[in-house]
This record gives sequence, structure tokens and C-alpha cells, in this order.
Amino acid sequence: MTRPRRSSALTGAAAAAALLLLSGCSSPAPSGGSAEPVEGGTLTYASGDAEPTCLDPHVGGNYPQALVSTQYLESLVSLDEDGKILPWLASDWEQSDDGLTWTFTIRDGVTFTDGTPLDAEAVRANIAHVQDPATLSSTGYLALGKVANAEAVDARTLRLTLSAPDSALLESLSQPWLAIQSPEGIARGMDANCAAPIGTGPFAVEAWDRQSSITLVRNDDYSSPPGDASHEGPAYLERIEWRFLPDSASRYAALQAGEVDVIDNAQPDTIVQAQNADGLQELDAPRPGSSNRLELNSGKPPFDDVRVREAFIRAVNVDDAVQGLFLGTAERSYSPLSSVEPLAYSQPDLFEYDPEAANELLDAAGWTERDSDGYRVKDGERLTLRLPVSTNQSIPAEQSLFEQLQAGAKDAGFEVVLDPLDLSSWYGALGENDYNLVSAPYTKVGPDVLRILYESSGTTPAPSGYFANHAQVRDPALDDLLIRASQVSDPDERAALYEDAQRMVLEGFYILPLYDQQNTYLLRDDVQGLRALPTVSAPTLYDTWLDR
Amino acid sequence: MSDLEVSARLARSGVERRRARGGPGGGRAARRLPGAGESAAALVLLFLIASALVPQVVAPVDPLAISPLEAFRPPSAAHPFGTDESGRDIFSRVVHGTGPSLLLGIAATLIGLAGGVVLGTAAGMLGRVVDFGVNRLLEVLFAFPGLLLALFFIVIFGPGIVTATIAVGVSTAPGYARIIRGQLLTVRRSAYVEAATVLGRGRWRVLVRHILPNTLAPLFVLGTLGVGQAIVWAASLSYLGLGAVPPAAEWGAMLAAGRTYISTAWWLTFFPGLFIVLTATATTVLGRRLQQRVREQG
Amino acid sequence: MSGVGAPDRGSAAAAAPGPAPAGGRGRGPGDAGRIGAAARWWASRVAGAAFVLWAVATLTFFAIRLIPGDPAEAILGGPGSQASDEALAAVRAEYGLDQPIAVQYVRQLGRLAVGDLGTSYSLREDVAALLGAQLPGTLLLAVLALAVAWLLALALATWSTRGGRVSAAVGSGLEVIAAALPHFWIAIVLILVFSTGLGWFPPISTPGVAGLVLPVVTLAIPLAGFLGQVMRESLLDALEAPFTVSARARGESEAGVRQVHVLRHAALPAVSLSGWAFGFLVSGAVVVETIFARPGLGRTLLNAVTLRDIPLVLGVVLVVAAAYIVVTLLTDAAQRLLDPRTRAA
Amino acid sequence: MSGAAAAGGTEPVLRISGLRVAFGSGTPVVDGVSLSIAPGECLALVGESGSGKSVTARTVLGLAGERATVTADALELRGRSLLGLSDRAWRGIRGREVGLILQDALASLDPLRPVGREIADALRLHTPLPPRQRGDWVLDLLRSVGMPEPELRARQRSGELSGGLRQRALIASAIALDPPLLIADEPTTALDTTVQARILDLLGELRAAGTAILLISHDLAVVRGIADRVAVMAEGRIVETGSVADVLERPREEYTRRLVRAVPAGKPRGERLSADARPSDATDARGASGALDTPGASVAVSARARPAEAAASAPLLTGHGLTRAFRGPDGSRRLAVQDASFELRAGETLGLVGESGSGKTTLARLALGLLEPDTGTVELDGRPWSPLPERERRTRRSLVGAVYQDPLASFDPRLSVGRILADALSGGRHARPARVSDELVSLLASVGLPPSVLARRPLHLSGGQRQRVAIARALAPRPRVLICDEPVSALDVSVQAQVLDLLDDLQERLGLAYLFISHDLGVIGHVSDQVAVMSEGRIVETGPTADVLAAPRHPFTRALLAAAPTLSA
Repeated sequence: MTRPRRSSALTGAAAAAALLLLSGCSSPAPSGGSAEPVEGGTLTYASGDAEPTCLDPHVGGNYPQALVSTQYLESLVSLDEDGKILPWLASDWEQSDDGLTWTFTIRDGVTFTDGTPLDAEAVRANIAHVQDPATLSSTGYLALGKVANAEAVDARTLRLTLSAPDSALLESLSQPWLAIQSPEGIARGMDANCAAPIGTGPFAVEAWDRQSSITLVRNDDYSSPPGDASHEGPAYLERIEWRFLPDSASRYAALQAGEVDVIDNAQPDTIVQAQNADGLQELDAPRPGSSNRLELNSGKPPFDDVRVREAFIRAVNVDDAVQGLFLGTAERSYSPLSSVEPLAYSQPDLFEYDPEAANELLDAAGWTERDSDGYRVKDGERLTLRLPVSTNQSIPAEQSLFEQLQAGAKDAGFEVVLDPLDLSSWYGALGENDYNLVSAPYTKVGPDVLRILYESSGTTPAPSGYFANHAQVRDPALDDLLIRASQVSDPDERAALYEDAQRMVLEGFYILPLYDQQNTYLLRDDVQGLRALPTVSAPTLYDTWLDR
Repeated sequence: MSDLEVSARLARSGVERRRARGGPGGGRAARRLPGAGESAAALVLLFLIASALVPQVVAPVDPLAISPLEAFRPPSAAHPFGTDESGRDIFSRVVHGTGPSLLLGIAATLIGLAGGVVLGTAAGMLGRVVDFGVNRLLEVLFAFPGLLLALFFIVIFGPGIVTATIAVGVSTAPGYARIIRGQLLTVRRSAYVEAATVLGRGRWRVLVRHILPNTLAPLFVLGTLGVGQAIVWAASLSYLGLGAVPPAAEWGAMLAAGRTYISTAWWLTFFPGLFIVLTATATTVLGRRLQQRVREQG
Repeated sequence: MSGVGAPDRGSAAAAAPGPAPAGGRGRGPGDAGRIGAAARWWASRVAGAAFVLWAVATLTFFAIRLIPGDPAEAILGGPGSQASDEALAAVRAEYGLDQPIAVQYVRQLGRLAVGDLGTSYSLREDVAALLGAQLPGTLLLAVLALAVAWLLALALATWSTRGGRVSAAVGSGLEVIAAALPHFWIAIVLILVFSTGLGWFPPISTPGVAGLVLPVVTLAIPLAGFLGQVMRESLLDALEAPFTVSARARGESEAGVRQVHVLRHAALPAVSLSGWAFGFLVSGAVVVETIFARPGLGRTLLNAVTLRDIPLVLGVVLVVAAAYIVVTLLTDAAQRLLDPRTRAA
Repeated sequence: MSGAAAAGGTEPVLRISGLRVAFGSGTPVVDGVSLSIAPGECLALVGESGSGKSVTARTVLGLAGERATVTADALELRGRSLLGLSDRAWRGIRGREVGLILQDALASLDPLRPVGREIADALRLHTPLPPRQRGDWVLDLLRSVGMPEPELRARQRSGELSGGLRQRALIASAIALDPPLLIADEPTTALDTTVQARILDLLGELRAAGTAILLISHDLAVVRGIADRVAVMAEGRIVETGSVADVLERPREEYTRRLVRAVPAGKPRGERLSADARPSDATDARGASGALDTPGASVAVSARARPAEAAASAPLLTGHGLTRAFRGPDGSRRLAVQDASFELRAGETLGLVGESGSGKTTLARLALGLLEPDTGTVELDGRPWSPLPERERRTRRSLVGAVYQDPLASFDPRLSVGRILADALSGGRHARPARVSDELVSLLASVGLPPSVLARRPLHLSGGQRQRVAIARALAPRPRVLICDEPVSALDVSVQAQVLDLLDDLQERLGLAYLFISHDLGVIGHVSDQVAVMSEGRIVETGPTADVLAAPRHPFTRALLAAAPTLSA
């Protein structure tokens, strides 16, 4: 079964109906008489992602922050469904010929919800904030890696000077982790700004009841919707109750019971159930950036041997596992990039399940003996692979998938040690290079994510301590490809370079692609006009209204 | 007061009342636990013991054999308890999980008992100063009620099945200690210990012949009562993701893995939970009966 | 439990002489004497509670030093926090970790004394304020669950001691099973039946009354199992006690005997178990608040444990320990008030 | 008060004929009991435990229990049949027509309620009086039962009252509505002798006022002082009925005779109380002395030294100025024994008598070396015994044995009789079983027990058998002194008689010295050569038993003697 992999923006109720139908043939169409959006009401959103420790996505920079901050913060640019850059808080921009100077025109007449006007100086302050090590930014910091200087030329003009050309700059700037906040808000200090960042978005943070919910209220002066929004002026919804319900069963039950209107992180079994249930709709919006994949740590034995890497990949039957666990809600990936990335390159033949080939490869690599438990041994060392699993990040189905891979790998003679860890210990295990396999999806707009994930310098930690190249790929040829790709301005050349780079990653057996980063929303039938912003697929409730 | 002390107290009071009611018309067996309940408990325990010792006989299907395409099958003739998210047979997993789960409960209980014996005997034997100190320590430990001590322990030593077992054991130790201390003091002040002194028996001999046997003999019963609760607490920790982890066929881990699918596949959590409930109930009933037997015999 | 060194034990007919002087001569314990005794009791118990609180603070202070690695890093969330050197230095300065341990200890006690529980790294908030916000919810849950458990237990115990052997067997069987039920399992079954199935109650704890029903019942059922057994035993004891024979011989009806005499005795052990029940409920709250997504101390504790948020864990532990100590003290006081027999001991 | 006396005449208040009570399908506990009580009459129902007397009494209240099957030719209260009454009708009778006083007033009054409320309950249930008037009535009642400070007492709970006051409160609650019939079930059993006398006086006053009393008692001597008629009950039947004088002085039935004979009060030293044939005892005892006469036993096994001879010999166990204090729960010091001195000679019994809390048991424990005196010394056979390190005392422990009131508690619950005695015989070493076995059998024979009890646990023995085992254990190391702390208080009178006789035989045969402790002046008078009277920690009077009983010098002794019930009129 193939389904459209990409949710799109709504341009009206009819489009909404069409969109919502994308998710499955059984989803009912919204009732016919609901063409006119209704003003007002409170929408309850239940998030299964971890509760952010800071509502300012500059700090750290993870997906939970992106989800909620999309409601109150806006970026300089956005994307349309086809991946084309749309103006947002920046109305226009141009690039110098050498690609080292970018000049942005800042949208006029926009004010932050604290009354501060949006101008070039405010944007400059934001860039400075992200680049300040004290902010502990990770995602945003990496995305601005080539921005050497930012300067407010006048009230409406911002000039960025780059250290090297950056073909991904606009994609980077579209991300919520580089959203623009009121400089007055930032000046309050990290604690205050984390509690209630001030943006230009359609909603504003009213209260944050930790461990429970965030209350967002409508910004009645809102004036800056992106071009693909379906209306102008303030949002329809009066309020959003943004709850944190980490338990997926409770979350789905709450949706069923009508306690909440929208849930994210819907699990495969509930998606299937919702498809067959009355009154629920589905919005499937895979995240951009990397696919969900297992990274094979080539930086240490036994995966420093490409034959062992290939053997592992051949030994496990991912297709059946994905089919059984995801019940048709997820499709197998064979690419380093998410299927929503236009430049994603797939090579399925590299990942065919072939236990015999796996055994031969291992024999060839010298892992010829087996011990009493059936695991391969070389020089008295067991062929053991440690797989730290972040219980906060890996959904249960994924954890079960690892178990199934573990069972399959055992037949080939691999001992896979699953090590469920809390987030902190998981980071710790990565930091100590104490892993052979790891699943760490990375969300970023555009193929430039490949540079973050596979360039040699990605083995060095960012200020927050995070490093992204978990496969520990250190290949000068690949580095060269990725750097060139990030600097060329010709789209075709860029596409070709990224395809080469992806092929190198795949053929080097550095990763085992599994499926897209699952990102499915379930909503009640009376929720209309919900869409995922095409940047990082976070939901935007600006066009949303309640048909009740 | 701990769960244990409540259990122990319950098992005790019935016997004492029955014994006190020696007078005419005191319906002798009127309030014994009903025979049917005890027989059922015995049957359950037999089944559990068989499952723990020879799981492959009780449930021949390999509990770890995955079959991805047969995932989430509801209970049927082929899979009496259904299949889990990886297509494994849940009945088989539950049966094969009996051994580890009981072992976990027993290990935690033994740890608790060991701690209890050390603290309790120290308090009861080593004089007033030690007794005072141990009593204060117990009061402090009791201020970490229930799971709190276990959770605190896990924070310090990290989650996992070993720490969870030790944590449950540690958190039950104060309860055991207080019971043992009380028992020890009762025995030490008992008329038969005095009688042995009057017969000219030395301290050491009185300790070995009378005090220790009479103090420690009830521990077996106490342990039986405690195992059920230990299993429940350990499973709770596993359920919260702090104990045993999948894919181990341990009940708590199965519960933890199955909780995600509760709204669509209830059998993943229901059956392991049912076995925990059965185990805890059966050991409680059996423990009570044992305690009554012991006390009725004197 | 029992006092130390009873002199006349194992002796003849001499039972405990009782607090009052024998014979009609001596003046009974006057009101002044009683007030003095009560004051002494309170003084000693409050001092004891203060001691335990201090000891808990001390124990936790030294226990967290057992955590392997750098305590400053632990405070910031462990090795994964990737804390910067500046942050570590700030924490070291704040907690005085560069000072000798004795100084640190005294400073820690000083901070606790003024109610400063530090800052949660995972929530970036003052722990004391945070817990202050979470405590009422958990207390409400615990108090309601205790009340429901009491009612359930009393109903079951009364019913099962009224009729014949069948109801007795069913009653005691239900109690034993209820006491063995893990909270999470009850919650799951209740949600399956009453939310997913019948749709009567929300599966998550919404602010209204309806949202409280399932969490409260989940917490109450096992507790009712324990309390029911205890109540039933004391009910049976009381029903056979000579004073109920006296009461019947006075012409008291069976209902009257239960109402005037027996229930009081049955309630006593349930009161004395309330301290234990509080602990049981807090443990249960960890599970129940998680499953029903209810904000409260239990869920905070679990999150803090999972994230190894040491300041927050310490805060919850201290708050719960303090609450437990207070509840125990109040329970003992209530028992002392209700049962004059306990005043002698 | 109500006009109960108006019923008048000679019509019996209570008439029972052919009463049978059975529980479940078992044999009847009460089997054909007939009796009647006239107004102002006190009928004593006397029997040993299990004879069915309490069940009979409760049946009169309809409180025999749910599982009881009650049948009777007649069961009438003031001419009204009580058979087949509804629950409601019973409730009208209880408290108003019949009052009940139970043995243990502490447990018979709700420990959680003020006694005033308990007493007022009868008024609440049977009268329409408003609470305030009930309160006044309660105070009147309390005064009428001789309760001092009734206002204060009414507010106190039973646990705050002394035993005597508690019993008065219980009586007040039973007579609140002046019922024509009062059932008193062992009303004085747990009380000290002097208190018992006062309670009996109170019951006597009630009887004099016209209340019919059904008095249940195991104690013939108690009955003597108050009852008009006696019905002797055994195994569910009434064996003999008649006036007190007739039954106690001229018993017709063998059972009654044995019962009367078993009462120690007033019987001279050495007179046998039990009906056991002496010859068989003698054979047993011969076997026993054989066993105890094994070579190496240096203890003189002679005939009992008569008091005169004993006085001549050196004292075996002496206490000099013994004082011992305890710290109370409130931290205050209480002197349990104060400056007590005694002498015990071989073959002699020193009886120690006193009320509860007088320090008897503390003195016994001082004598046993289980407690060290604060001041004073104990000497055994002329050598220091206490204070002394236990280590030095241990070698001579075999000289002193102990017998307790509750023998069951004094046995390790895990051990069988055989192991208990083998352990005692072996002197703590593990002796060879075969040899021990012969000795065990003769040891058992010496206390009149068959070898079959060896395999059993004390829990499964009767009270008398247990005490015999306890005595056998005490004898095993061949002691010269036995310290007996209330050894017979928990036993029925006929069993008590057997145990006392056994002790007497053993003393005679083995020349033992006894320190015999009892609250019962009758027992002490019977067993002792010398008597010491204890009160509030002091020995207030001591001397040859006959002298002290005949001419008590100390007021407390006189009060004790006056209060002690006896069989003689």
C-alpha cells in the first residue's frame, strides 16, 4: 500500500478534507456544512514528547521544543509543500555572488507580543543569542555554523557574513530552532525566557504548569502568517491547552474519550485502530532530515571492518519487523534521508535480507568460531554489539524492532546487547564511545543534514556536548563531497553531489536505514484546518478551528 | 509499619483469637480460611513451581521465538494468551517468565530478610545502646515509605533488574528487622528462656538452642508472605521502566513492554498482570496458613 | 513497639496494674496530671519527629555522595548533561562542593532549615516552589483514596462478618486478592472497562471530579484489601469480646452492638495503620499519577528518578518523609485520643 | 426504681427444667439441667471448667450463641416462658429482667467508652429518659454500688479504674434497671482476696434487697459466704443440689465429695486433697526415687523433715534485706521489694502470700538469681548466690528449680516433652538417647505421667499434665530447693488438689525445700510450714503457719484472713 508521504498545507476547508483523507481510506470526511471556519474555543493538544525543560528552542534545540514553539515563534523563512523557500519574517533576501554575504529584508509592521517591534536589530540579537555559548544551543548553533557575522544595516536590513558559502542557509533558517524572539524577552535572562519566550506567533505563552501543561492564548494583533497559510489576521482558536501525556495508551484513550482534541506521537497500533474508528482522523507528517536508521559505529571494532558491518545489515530482517510492528503505518526506508527530502536517494538492493551472505562475510572477516551460546568468537572475543537505547527517544515499537533484530542477528552469530537507558545515561554512553550501534534520528530541513551526520568534524562535540556523527565516518572523500555540496549554488550540481554522498554512506554500510521518522497526529473529527508546517512537520494551529 | 508487618499481623491475630476462644460453643473451625481458597492457592503454586522448574514442559513453545508477521494476535486456541508485538506466544512467555519473576521476588525477599536479620538481631542481642541506635535507624528508614526507599536507591545506583531487586529487598528490610527484633525480644523474655537459665544453661547455649531457633523459625513463613509483595513491587518498578527490561520474559518487563499497546492489545498486559496477582494471592494465602499452623502448634 | 524491661512479667494473676492507683483511696489521675502527661507525650514525640527528619536529611545527604562520579555533574543531570565547565563551577560554588564535607553538610542543613531545596536542573525551577505546587494534588488523591478505602473496607468487613460462612469466605477472599493487586494492573483494567469500554470516566485525570474517580479507586482497592482484613479481624475480635456480651446482656440489639461498640474497635487499627497507608498511597501515586497523567508528587518523583534529577529527587524524598513523619505523629495522637489504653504504654 | 419486688410470693423468679444445649451436631454441653431461684435467693452453680455452667447461665439470657440448639421442658422467667422468643422479645428481657455480671470487668466494659456511658446504655435501651436524667441515674447507681467519687469515675474508662471499682461499675450497669434476676458469672475470680470480699458483700446487699442471684463459680469457698443453695454441675448435668450447708458439709454424691475434699483452705498440712489412690502413687514414686537415687547423687533423700527438725538444720536458702526497684514507664522509681528477708530450710515449705503487685514474683526472681537485688544478698546452702556473676552461679543452678504459673509458656514451643526432659536431665550436654529414655520414663512416673506423653508437645497436654511435666523438668537436675510461683492458680480445683498432693509427696520423698508463692491464703495455709505475708513490697509478717493463721499480728494479715473465704461456716 502506498500513501502520500507528505502532508500539505490547507487552503480551505475542502483542502482540509482532502488532506485529512490522505491518511487512510477509512478516515471519514468532515461533515459537509463546515465550510465556514468558526471563531473561538479551546483546543487541547496532548503531546507524547518529553516536556521541554525550556520553551526557548534556541536553548538546546530538540523536537519537543519545536512542536510547541511553532505556536508562538516564527522563523525568517518557511517552506512550501514542494520544499520551496517561502518568505516569512523576512520578506526578501539576496545572496552575493561569492555566496558569502546574505542580505535579508525584515518584514515591516510586525511586533512581538510584548510590544517590541520586529526589526533587523532584533534578528541580529537572536543570531547572537544562538551563537552565544552560554545559551547552550545545539541544533541552532550547528545550523549557523558558517555565519561569521550578523549586522543590522538599518531597521529593515540584516546582513549575514559567512565563512564559507552555505547552500543550506535558508533551509536552516526556516527551522523553529532559529525562530525569532523578542530581544527584550531574551534580555530577561535564561530562566525567564525559558519559562515564557516572547515571539511574533499567532499564540503567546500564558502559563506553564510544569509536569502538566502549557496554556497558550491567541495573539489578537497577529499579522505575519506565512504565504501558505489559509487565512490572515488572528488565529481562530482562542486558547490552546498543551498537555504532556507521555503514556501513549493514556494519550490515545484520552483522545478517544474526547478529553483531548489532538495527539502527537500516535503509536502504530492506535493509528490502525483510529483508521477503523469513527470520529478520528489521522495526519501523517514524517519529519525531514535523516531517516530513522541504526548507525554502525565504524570507529571501533568490530564495525571498523566493513565486512562485519555488511554482515550485520544482511543478517537482520528489517522488512518483516517493520511490517509486523508498524502494521503498515510505516514504510521501509533505504536512504539516509527522510522520504520528504526531495534529494533523498535510495538503494534497496544493499539492504536485502541475506543470512547466508552474512555468514560468509563474517567467516571472511575472521569471525569463524562460535561459542556454546552460538555467538561468533574471534581471538577469544565474542562478537558483541552494544546498542544503547534511549527509552525517552525510541518509541516502544522501535524498541521491539531492536529486539527482533537482536534475535535475527543472533542466528548469524552476533550478540546484540540492548541497553535501555535514560536520556542522560544514553548521552553518557555515546560520549564515552561505548556503543556499536545506535539509533539517533536527526531532524533538519534539507539534505545538509548529511554534512552534520557524516562529515568527520561531526565527531567533535558542539558546545552542548552533542556530536552527531555517531557512525564515526571519517572519510576525506565524503567530507569533500559534503562540503562542496553545501557551498554550490546550482541546484542540479547540488543534487548530484548529495546523491554521490548518500551512495557513499549507503555503500560503506555505515547505516541501516529503517523507516522515516514517524510523526503521526491523530485528531478528532471536529478539529478542522490542522496542518503540519512543511519545515520540520511540527503542527501549526493557526488555521485550526473547532467545528462544534 | 510495613506491608509485611500488616500481613504478619493479620496472620497472627486470627490464630490468637481462635486460641483464646477455648470456651464452650466457640465454633472451632468456623473462621479458618475456607478450604477451597487454600486448595486453589495450592494448585496455583504447584502450577507456578512447575512453570519455574520445567517451563519447557508446561509451555513447549519457545518464548523468545519471534514471528513478526504474527504479531498482536488475540487469544486463540493456538495462542491461549495471544501473541505480543513480536509475534511471541504470550502464554509461553508468561510461563517461562515464572522462574525469573519468582527468583526476583525470592531474591528481593532474601535480601530483605538478610538485612532484617542483621539489624533485628543486632537490636535484640547487642544491648540497649545498639538497640536504641538500630531503632532510630529503623524509624528513619520507615520515613521512606513504600517505594520511596527503592526509588531513592535506584537514583543512586541506576535502574536495572539487579538494582531493582536489591532496591525492593532493601526497602523491605526495615519491616523484617522490626518483626525480627520484636520476636527476638519476646523470645528473650519468654518464660522458657528463663527456664533454661534456671536450669543452668549458659548464655551461648540458650541463644543457640532456644532464642535463635524460635526467632528465626518464623522467618520462612514471613518470607512466604513477603515474596508476593516483593513481586508486586518489583513488577511496579519494571512497569515504571526502572526494573527488568525487555525482551526478558519477566512479568514486570512484559508489562512494561505491553503497556503501550494496552488500548489495542489488552492481552499483552493482562496475562502477566494476572500471574502476578495469582502469585501474590497464592503466596499470601499459603503464608497465612503456614503461620497459623506454626502458631497453632505452639 | 513494646516498652523495655517489664519487671513483673510472667508472674501470677497480677495483670498489668494499670495506670490508676488500686483501690478507691487514691485520687484518680487528675486533669492537671493528664495534661502534663499529654504535654510530655507531645514533647517527646515532636522531638522524636524532629530527630527523624534531621536523620533523613543527613542520610540523604551522604547517600547521594555514593553516586559515582562528580556530584556537581550529578546535580546537573549526570554525565549526559554535557555540562560546561562554567556550569559545573557554578554548581560547585552554589553547593559548596569545593568545601570540606562537614562544611557542605552544615550548609545543606542550613538551606533545608529555611526550606531551600535547591533548583531542579530538568525543570529549571525552584524545587520547593515546584513541590509546593505538586503536593496538594497528591494529598487530595491520597486523602480521597484513604477515605474510599476506609469505606470499602468497612463495608466489606461488615458485610462479611454479618452472614454465614459463604459471605465470610467471599469477603476474606476478596480482601486477600485486592491486597495483592498491583496498582498499575488495576489502573489498566479500570481504564479498559470504564474508559475505553463504557466511556464513563476519562482515562486521564482531568481537573474535574470525573477525572478523579479512576485514580482514586485504583489507589483505594489494594488499600481497602489490607484495611478490610485488619478491620475484619478486629471486628471479629470485638464481636466476641466480653464487653459485647455485656452489651447484649443489657438488651442491646445486634445493630446497636455494632454501632455503639464494635465499629469503634474495628476502626482503631485502621487509624493506627494510616501512617503505613500514607506510605502505601504515595508509592501507589507514583504509578497512578503516571498512568492517569496526573500532576503530583509521584509523577514528579518518577520523572526525577528517570532523569536522575538529584535536587528534585531529594526534594520529593524529604517532603514525603516529612509528610510521613507528620502523618505518623498525627495518627499516633489520634490513636492516643481514641484509645485510652495506649496512653499507659 | 421499678417495683420488681411486687412479684413477691414464693413463685420462683427463674425456673429451668430439663434444659439441653448443644452446639452444632456435637454432644450436648448442657444436658437436662433443672433449677429454680426464688426472689431474694442466691443459687450458686458450681463446677469445674467445661461443666456447662456458663452456657446454662447464658442460655437464660438467650445468648448461648447462634449455633446453639436450646431445648427445655421449661425455661421461665417470672412465669413467662423464654422458649422460642423473638430477638426483639429477648432484648426486652435482657437488662430489664435479667442482669449479667461477667468475670473480667476490664474486658466486660467497653475499654473505649466511659463507664458512665456503658451504665447509661441500659437506661437508653429500656427507658425513655432524656440523657441528662440518665446521667443522674447513673450517678445514683454508682453511689449505690459504693463507688467513690462517682462523678469522676463515670467519666473514666474501664482501663483507668482499679479491678474492684471496675467490677462495681459492671455491677452498676447490670442492676441499672433493678432486674429481678442477676446472673453473676465468676464475678470475683480475677480479684484480690480483700477486694473479692467487698464485691461479695455488695452482691449480698443486692440479694438482701430482693434480687435473685444466679452465681456461677468454680470456687466452693467463695460460694459458701453468699449462696443460699448450691447446685453442683459436672459434664452438663446437675450432680447435686441443696442448701449450702448440706452440700458442703454433708455431700451426698462422690463427685461433690471429691470437690469439697479438694479445697485446700482449712485443711491441715499433709492432708491429701485429691482422691487419687495413694498406693499407685507410691509405686510411681518409688520408681522415681530409684531414678533419682543414681550413684553420685549427694542430695540426701530422706523422709521429710518435720518442722521441728527443719528448724534445727541450717537454712538452705536465705534472703537478707533484699531490695529491688524498677523504673516505671513515666520514669519514676518503684520499689517492688523492700528490705525483705527470709529463710528456707531443707524439707520445709515457706509460703509467700500477698495480693497482686505486692512483690511476690520479684522476690521469687531474686531468690532464683534471675534478678540481682539492689541491696541485700541471697545465700544458697551457706554460700553467696546473689548478687554474683551468672557464670559463678551456673555450676550450682542444679540446686534450685522453678515451677511457674503458666507451664506452657515455660516450654520451648518447638520441643516435645521428651526433648524438654532429656535436655533437663542431660544437664545441657547431649546424652545418649537410650539411657536418657529409661531415666525419662522414671522421671515421668515420679510425677504420675505415662511414657506416652514423651512424644507429645506440651500444647497438646491438659493443664494438669503440663504442670506435672514442668515439675518433672524442675526435678531432673535433682534440686534441693523448688521455687513455685503460683503453680496452681490456673488450674481447676481438683487438678490443683492433685498437683498440691504431688508436690507434697515429692517433698516428703526427696526432702525438697519449697518457696511456695500464692495469692490464695487457703492454698498457702495448706502447703506451708512457715508463712511470709507480703504487702507493698515488704514482708509484713512471718512465722510458723499455724501461729500466723491463728494469731495474725499485722493488720494486713488480719484483713487478708478476714477476707479469705473458707468452707467452714
